[in-house]
Amino acid sequence: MTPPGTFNVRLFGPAREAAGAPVLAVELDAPASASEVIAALGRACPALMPLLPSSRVAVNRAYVEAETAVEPGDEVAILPPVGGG
Amino acid sequence: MTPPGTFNVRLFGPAREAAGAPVLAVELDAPASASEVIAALGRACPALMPLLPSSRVAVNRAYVEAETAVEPGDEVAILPPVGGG
Amino acid sequence: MRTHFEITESPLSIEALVARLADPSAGAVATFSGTARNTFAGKEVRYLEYEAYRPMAEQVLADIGTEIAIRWPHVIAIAIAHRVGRLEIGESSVIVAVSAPHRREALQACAYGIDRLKAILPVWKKEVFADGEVWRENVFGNSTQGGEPP
Amino acid sequence: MRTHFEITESPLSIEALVARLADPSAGAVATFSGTARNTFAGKEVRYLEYEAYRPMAEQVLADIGTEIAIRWPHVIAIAIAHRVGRLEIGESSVIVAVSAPHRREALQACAYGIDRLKAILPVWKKEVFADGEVWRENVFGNSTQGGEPP
Repeated sequence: MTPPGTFNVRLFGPAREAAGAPVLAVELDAPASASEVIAALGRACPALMPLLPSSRVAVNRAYVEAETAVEPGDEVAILPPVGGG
Repeated sequence: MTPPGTFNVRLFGPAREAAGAPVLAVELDAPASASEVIAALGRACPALMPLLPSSRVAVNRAYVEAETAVEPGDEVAILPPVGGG
Repeated sequence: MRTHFEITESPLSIEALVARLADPSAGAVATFSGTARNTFAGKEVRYLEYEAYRPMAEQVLADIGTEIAIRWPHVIAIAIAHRVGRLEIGESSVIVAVSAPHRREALQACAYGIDRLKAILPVWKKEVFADGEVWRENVFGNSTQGGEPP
Repeated sequence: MRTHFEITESPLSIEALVARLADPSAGAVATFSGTARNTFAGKEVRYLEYEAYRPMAEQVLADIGTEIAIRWPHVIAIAIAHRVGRLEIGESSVIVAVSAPHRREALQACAYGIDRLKAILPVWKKEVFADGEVWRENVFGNSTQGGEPP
């Protein structure tokens, strides 16, 4: 059994607005994959569900793939489709 | 016999400098073609000769082809290769 | 290659950004600026709100700079500024400025910079209408020539 | 399409030229500026002298504007300024600025404008060195993408 860990996930733009908060904490066995963190986020906050399929994940300020391992101390963020420029 | 006419030809950049004047007058039967004006210009000012093959001709502020007819009242100009920008 | 990147709440100035590129060997400077438009699909926009994941955005701008340095090794300097917060119609949201010895590299690198930024910079835009608001994501299939990602 | 063209002995300003393009429907502004370089083929240039056939140059700029309006009908405004007289190193000799609803047209039309201008604008440049001077003509084979003549 891996120890449970707390993952603090930063939310931006429409995700932040849907959740009503800039950061959400989810509990998961660590390490977890990026996609496991996202799935836990959807369960913790169903309002985010519609946004998650089109969102990307960043770990420590870099885009990552779904299978990337994430540790509780990592800076995890949900990035809905961007609109800069 | 066509009447002789005076063609005032404006010179720019290296052509102006080679001729030592911004305008040269040449006498030719009128109307003449642009290339006839240029040939007369070369005879009137041999210092221009090396520049003429690469130069373009403008009549009334528009580029023209060698065979274009030119009247004495037209604004004729010799345009060496340009260097703007 | 010299670089300057900023995410800022202050109004942007093309002249100020171009001044950062000054170099006696630079013969060409290309800039692109995006400005807040007054309509979207015929509907009147009152103002815009931009939000950034700022530390990541600064990293992404640096990454885009590195991509440009690799693709156009003659580029002398690049500066990018992106504004965040509330923007009125007509204000600049982003400026990309590139200097190079010749025009081709400057123009191509500038087009590449804005294309990449629109694709990957973690910034979100909300359009505020008289009767509501919407988060507007960038659409593609409109990339500039020479601007596709490597 | 709105236009502004000038051949001037005064220093050029990107900001001033861009201000002429302002339009609430313009989402994109692209600019190109050419600046006087300090060397040519390794030789130090002290300053430049530009000479224009001014009335024809103004006509040619208007013609280039018309070409752009035909090729990119969405372009909103174009402004081009070319400086003449003596220029110090680092000063701008030319600025092309284009606004459009979207970046693609603005960037392509700007690249086209500078390419055409370098090919056909009746302007001549003299480079002055410590030990002489030379009339420098534009060389081609370095056109920007999307910028070839029609």
